[in-house]
Amino acid sequence: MRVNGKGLVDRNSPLSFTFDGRRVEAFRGDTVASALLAAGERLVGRSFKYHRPRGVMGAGSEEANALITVGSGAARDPNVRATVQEVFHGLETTSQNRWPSLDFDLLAVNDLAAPFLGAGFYYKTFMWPRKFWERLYEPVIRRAAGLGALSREHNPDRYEKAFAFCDLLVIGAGPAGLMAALTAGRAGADVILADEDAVMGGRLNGETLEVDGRPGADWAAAVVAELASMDNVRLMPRTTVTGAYDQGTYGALERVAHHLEDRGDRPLECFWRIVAKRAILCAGAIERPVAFRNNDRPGIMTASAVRTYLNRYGVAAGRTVTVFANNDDAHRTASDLVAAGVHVAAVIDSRDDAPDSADFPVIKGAQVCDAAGRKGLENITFRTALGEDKIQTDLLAVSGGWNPTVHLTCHMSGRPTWDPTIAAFVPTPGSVPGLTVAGAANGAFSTHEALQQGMAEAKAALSDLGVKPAGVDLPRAEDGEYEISPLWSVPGKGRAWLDFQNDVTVKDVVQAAAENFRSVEHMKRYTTQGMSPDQGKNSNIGALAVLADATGRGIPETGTTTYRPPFSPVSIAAMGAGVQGAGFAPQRFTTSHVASVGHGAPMIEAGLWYRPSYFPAPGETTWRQSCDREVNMVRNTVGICDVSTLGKIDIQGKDAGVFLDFVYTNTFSTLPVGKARYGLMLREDGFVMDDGTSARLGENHYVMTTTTAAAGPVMRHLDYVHQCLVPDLDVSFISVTEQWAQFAVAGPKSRDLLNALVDETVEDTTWPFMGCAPVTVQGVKGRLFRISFSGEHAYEIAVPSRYGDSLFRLLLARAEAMGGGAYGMEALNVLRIEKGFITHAEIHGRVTAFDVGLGRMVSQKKDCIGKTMSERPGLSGEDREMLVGLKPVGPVKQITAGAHLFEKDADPVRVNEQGYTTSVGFSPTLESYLGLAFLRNGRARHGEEVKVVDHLRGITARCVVCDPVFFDPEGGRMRG
Amino acid sequence: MRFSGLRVLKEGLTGNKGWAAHWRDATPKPEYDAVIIGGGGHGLSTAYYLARNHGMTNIAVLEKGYLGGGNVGRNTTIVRANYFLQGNSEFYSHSLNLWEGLEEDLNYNVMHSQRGLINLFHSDGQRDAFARRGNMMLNQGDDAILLDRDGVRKHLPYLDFEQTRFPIYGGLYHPRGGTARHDAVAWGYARGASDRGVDLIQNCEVTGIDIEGGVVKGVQTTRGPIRAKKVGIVVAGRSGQVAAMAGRRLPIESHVLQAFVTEGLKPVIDHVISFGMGHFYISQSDKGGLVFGGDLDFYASYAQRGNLPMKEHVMEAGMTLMPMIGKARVLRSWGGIMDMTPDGSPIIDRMEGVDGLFIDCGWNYGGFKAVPASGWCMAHLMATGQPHEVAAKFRMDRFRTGVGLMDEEGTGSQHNLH
Amino acid sequence: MRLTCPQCGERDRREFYYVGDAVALERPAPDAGDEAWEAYVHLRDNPAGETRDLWYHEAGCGAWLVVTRNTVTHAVLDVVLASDVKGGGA
Amino acid sequence: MAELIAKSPCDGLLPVEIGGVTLREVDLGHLTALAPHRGKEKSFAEAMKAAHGLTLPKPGRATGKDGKRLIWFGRAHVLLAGPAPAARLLSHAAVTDQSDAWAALRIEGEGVEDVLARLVPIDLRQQVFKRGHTARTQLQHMNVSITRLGDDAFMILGFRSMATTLVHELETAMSGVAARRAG
Repeated sequence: MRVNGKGLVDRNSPLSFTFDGRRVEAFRGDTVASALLAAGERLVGRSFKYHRPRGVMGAGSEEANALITVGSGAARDPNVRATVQEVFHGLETTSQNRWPSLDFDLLAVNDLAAPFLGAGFYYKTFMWPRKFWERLYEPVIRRAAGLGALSREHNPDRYEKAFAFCDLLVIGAGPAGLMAALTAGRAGADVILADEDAVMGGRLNGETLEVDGRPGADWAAAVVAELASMDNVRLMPRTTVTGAYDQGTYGALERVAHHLEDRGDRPLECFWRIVAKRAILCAGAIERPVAFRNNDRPGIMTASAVRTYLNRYGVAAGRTVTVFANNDDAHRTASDLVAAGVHVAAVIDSRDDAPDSADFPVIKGAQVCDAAGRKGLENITFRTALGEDKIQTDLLAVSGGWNPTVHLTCHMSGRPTWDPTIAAFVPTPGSVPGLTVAGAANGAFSTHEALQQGMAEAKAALSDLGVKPAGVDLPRAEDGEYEISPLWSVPGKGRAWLDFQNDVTVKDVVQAAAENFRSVEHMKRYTTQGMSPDQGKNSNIGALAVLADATGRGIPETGTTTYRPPFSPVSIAAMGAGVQGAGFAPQRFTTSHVASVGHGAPMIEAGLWYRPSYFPAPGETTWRQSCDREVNMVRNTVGICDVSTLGKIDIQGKDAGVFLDFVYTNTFSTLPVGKARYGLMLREDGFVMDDGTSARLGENHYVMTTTTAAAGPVMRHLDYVHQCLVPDLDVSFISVTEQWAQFAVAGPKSRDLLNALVDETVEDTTWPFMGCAPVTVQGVKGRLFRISFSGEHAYEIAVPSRYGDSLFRLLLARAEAMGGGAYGMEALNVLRIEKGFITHAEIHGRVTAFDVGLGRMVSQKKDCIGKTMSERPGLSGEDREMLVGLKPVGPVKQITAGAHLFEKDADPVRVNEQGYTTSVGFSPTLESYLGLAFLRNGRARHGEEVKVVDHLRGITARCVVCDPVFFDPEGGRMRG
Repeated sequence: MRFSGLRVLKEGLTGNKGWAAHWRDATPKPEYDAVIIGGGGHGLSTAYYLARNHGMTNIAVLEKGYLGGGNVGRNTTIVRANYFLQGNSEFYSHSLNLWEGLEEDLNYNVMHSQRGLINLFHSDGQRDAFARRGNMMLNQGDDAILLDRDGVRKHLPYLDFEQTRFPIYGGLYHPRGGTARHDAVAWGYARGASDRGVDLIQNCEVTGIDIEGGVVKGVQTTRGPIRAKKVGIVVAGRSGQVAAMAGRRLPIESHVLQAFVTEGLKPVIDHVISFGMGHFYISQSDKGGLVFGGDLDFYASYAQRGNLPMKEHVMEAGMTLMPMIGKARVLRSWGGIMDMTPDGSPIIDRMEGVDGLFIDCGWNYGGFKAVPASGWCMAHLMATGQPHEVAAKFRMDRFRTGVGLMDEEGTGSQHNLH
Repeated sequence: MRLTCPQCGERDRREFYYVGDAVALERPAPDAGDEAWEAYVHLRDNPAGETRDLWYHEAGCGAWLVVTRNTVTHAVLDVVLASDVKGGGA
Repeated sequence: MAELIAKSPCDGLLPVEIGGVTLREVDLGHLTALAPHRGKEKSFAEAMKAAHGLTLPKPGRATGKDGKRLIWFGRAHVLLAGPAPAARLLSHAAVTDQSDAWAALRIEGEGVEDVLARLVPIDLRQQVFKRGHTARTQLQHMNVSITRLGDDAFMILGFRSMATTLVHELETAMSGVAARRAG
């Protein structure tokens, strides 16, 4: 219930939201958890395995119990911490992992079966009969497991990513963080202060402590106001630094709009990559529970959470409160409650020497050993030397001490150090280069120490950064000793929870140790302790202590498991922001794209590019009809195809020829100016990397063509060869792929078409086969190459890209007037298969020049990349699979790509496999399916009949092996 | 102790007090017939099959940390037999066959779940390449089904079929593919080996390999010298360092591969899905977490942790393919150290020039599913001196000769392109 | 991870392409023999510790870089232009 | 006879203005990539000064002004934006026409740094990346050149074929920043 006069929530801004359909009243500044507690809702969730009733346990992002689903429909957001979700009017929340309702959950039957469901039980059963695992056991287990549910619909929300840079990143805005930011900010350093809470101040907002003689929360607000006024300081509230990475890079999740009723165009979340020269971790500490029988009842909370709800939210989480502690700090909970008029039944302290209080009874040397009240705490049982007794109470505030939030210091393989004086792990200095730790995160638990360390670490950082510190006074604050006597679990019967979320109890850990899962990593993996959504923030140290006890070792020898990023969970949508739909990779459009689409061409992906598949003519209903027509068109009249996507690299310098001789297997230094040559490029391991045509434009000037797919890798390769192997050569490269729009004009009428278009006269003397020269098109200077990928008399004409659209339309109009037209990728593919020209379907990374019949292109007169390794015995010879052509000769006329080849009478099984098909197409020219394939010793087997088997598609064809050049083998059409 | 449902019932009724250690903790003896360096999945399965198949029980597994602490405990748990090159095909097929009888053999539920694997493709060219793969799987006697776009939609209706950057053309469906509970595989083999007399020695780091006159004599360890007639190096992720103790360099670079798991969610993904264009694969664990991974971080590393660019790339791939997972929150990410070989395929071979020394390494990022067959074949090699027929092509000298390279990805017989 | 490109300054790992051990700079003569080529193309020291490797500032200035780095801590110790290492000065 | 009609890379996409930040396409005139021949770095610099009055920029810098600018463009190249390259440069450097290779955008207005911080992995804040500074870097998944032109103004060069994606990414970031600034 609300306590008048307490809290930072805005009592003048009432609002309401729903929980499981019920209306809940709240104030601006509340979280779902504080509002539910104010409304007396104690049961908020069900546990993972036993479906035990659970209530709010803490007040931070490490919450183990109060996980809810926010929203509905496509935008529903499961596993949201009720302790973090700020309320707004109309917010819709529901409980999880229960059916049919939170109050009555059928799977709570698991709790009764608990003796059979202990640690690792599933490794020992469900093995018989074998088929039942997938059919019965696993589906049942899967349905019972899991917490919230995804909507199964596409994410409808906007997310964003961003980069930020600073001199100093301060992580956490409690007393240490505020002091660090103030010290650095006043000195003029470039500071980012990030805090996961909506309101900066950390514990100061949840306590009644004073700083500089005024309430801590007021001091914090004043410091935040000053920082906000500084241009050199950036405040990032609602931002959790989630990971520490190499060279001062930090990941951080900003919850931008989860708290807004109307978020407009704002992203829901933003994932930041923050690069900081220095960082100070001021992430505070997390209070830990104590394991005792039924310590998971709704109404059992951490002592600091009870204080936070009282002081920050003005909520008393119970009417009759009992405190159970092993340290002084928790006594503050009782003091604050009494001061606010809430009844405190007793403080039960495990220490014999616990301090007394005038305001509440302190029962010393006592331990709570049981709790009753399934859906809400009713009473607890405690034990002293005198025996057991009960207290009627509806809220138990527990403190087993504090664990410094060391997580980020472990993200780069660092391990924390055990500090017996506070019975906790503290950061090991130097674990993350450039990051230091201050305050409670460093095991310094008094406010004075936090302020002092924050200031000192900021000064040290300023010194590193070469920034002169400005005057900042250390404010006065309490400097109480932190007195603690370790207590991890209370002995006794029944189940005592360590990991609330995964339902791991003390018994499970003890059993794991008995089964020889004695390494802390084994225990974790066997029991699943620490693998729950809180990643063990509430349970790791307790479980470790129980394991240490069970194995007769100390805590430091037992060691810890590793903390890994993220510190708190990060949505996939945030880290993967900006790509939903087409944004995963840039889209590259040719200059003819709009015109092609205008002609009805379906556009298909070719790497990042889009290219036309075919250009349907009126009356055509299948792609094959269009493709056949386009092939015939190129063979008989003229076709136009945009080939701009091929990589083009401008190569200049007096050593350009020598350089090309080194990267190509064949020789380019002897190529005459004005001529082009087909080149083959190997990787250093001797396999084919890429092929293409390179032309010599001038004495010291070439333009290289690469395949579309290899444009980037070839550029990288050329830079590598130059800079790393032959830097003395005078040669430079630059990609001109984008500069030129280039179109193939192919077919018997191609020359006629061009002569009507360009200023020059195109004839065999000016443009012989493989000739190239400048050309003028309607006054625009371009380049014309007499090269062919279709086997026809053909050209490629290039103009600056700004004219690409216009030239394509013009070429198309001219071609159509001559009975030709545009052709797409399907026809291009058939045309090149008919000619046996290879693409990356053939040069797929595993083939050699020998395999594709180009062994003679590896010049013996010079060295080149890949030459030596290509001479390894395994890269040539009759055991290699060699490029061949295939034609059906049996009743089945179809061949498919990806089929395997067998001798004609062999069984189609692996040991008999002889090769495979790479490219197939129906040739309208030869009226047959044609296939390119690799066949073992294939060049010696022309004329042999083989069996081509496609099991997947149920096609087995008899084919004759032939030369891969099916059409015009002499090349008369191309050269003529 | 034999595990069964009945046993779980009996123990449950009697306070779970009767459970015994899954394996014995052994102290090193002065001499063994064979020593396996490395107590990961492959090392433990090697020991198990040496004992089970070859009757060699005077053997020890030496582990510098805890059993199963390497890649077998930090992977995305996928089990499949969908290779298409000779050498790999028969090996992974054998491994899948072993997986299918593993629980019965080990009397340990490793939760091998044959939920089906779907490899998506996004162009005609990719379909042809997957057809070749699927046909090889069928040649080998394994299973494969070529799905068109509608076929994929029936299995995976939640993918983005309309907007995604690389439209889904179809998929190669491998119904026998699936997952297994990775840690349990290590524990199951450990228990099986221990029960057959194998000494499993944890916290025992090998610091040297004793070789005299070209013959292996034993190892030096942090727990003293141990003599051995045969020594097997099975230390994926650290192969280079251990081979160096025998004066050898390997065709291996070590790289980090990251993996991720989300908070528990109710069942939503029922298959293993592989999205090659985005280097992304995902499944859902029985506990409800989405388990997914991507490509290498791409720099030599032994740090077992990765950096942000690859994390972001993986999440981005997920968001373009299946934007319904956007609200799932990543709980934990980790990195495994991969032995990357030039052709992407492994090595199970004698160490040339040293009698009695053997090596099993180079699993790239595919080691988990290989655990049964790797152990089976390494045990065969160590016991008989001859390579097992399904692993006969995993020779070290293939790089020198160029004979029998198995470059499934076609990215080249040189480092770092896989 | 961040590398300091001698031309561009400190940049995020996402701008770089990695190719591996800087042994790649030491290309043997064509007739150096099987062992030399095997060592050049395939065999690696693969150290757990300090290593020298080659990176390409692909999304930046296009320089190939020799980076001295620790493979265990990811500390970056030195970055120089590959063309300088090869002694390609004018 | 028909004439070839020139189309700009961002034809039909720009300008746009969102929340006070404007994005428009600019015509920079000629764009020429220049890579000095080996051993001619000095004479090239002199020829450039003599021919165009431009000082050769150091890495990460641009010299000149609107209409005539010399932009450091990578390890080997500078980009001359504006005038057609003088013929005398040819004997000192590899000269390659890039006038049609790049989409040139100018983005300006209050909050432009925030917009670019959503897409570009380098520190573009005024105190670090000043007027006359330039960088080759990434914008989302694209390789770009970015130059600061003024307090709130940048020039971005992206691949012509990626102009649609480039504009889309910038617009998305602009609307996200505008929504936050409005709040």
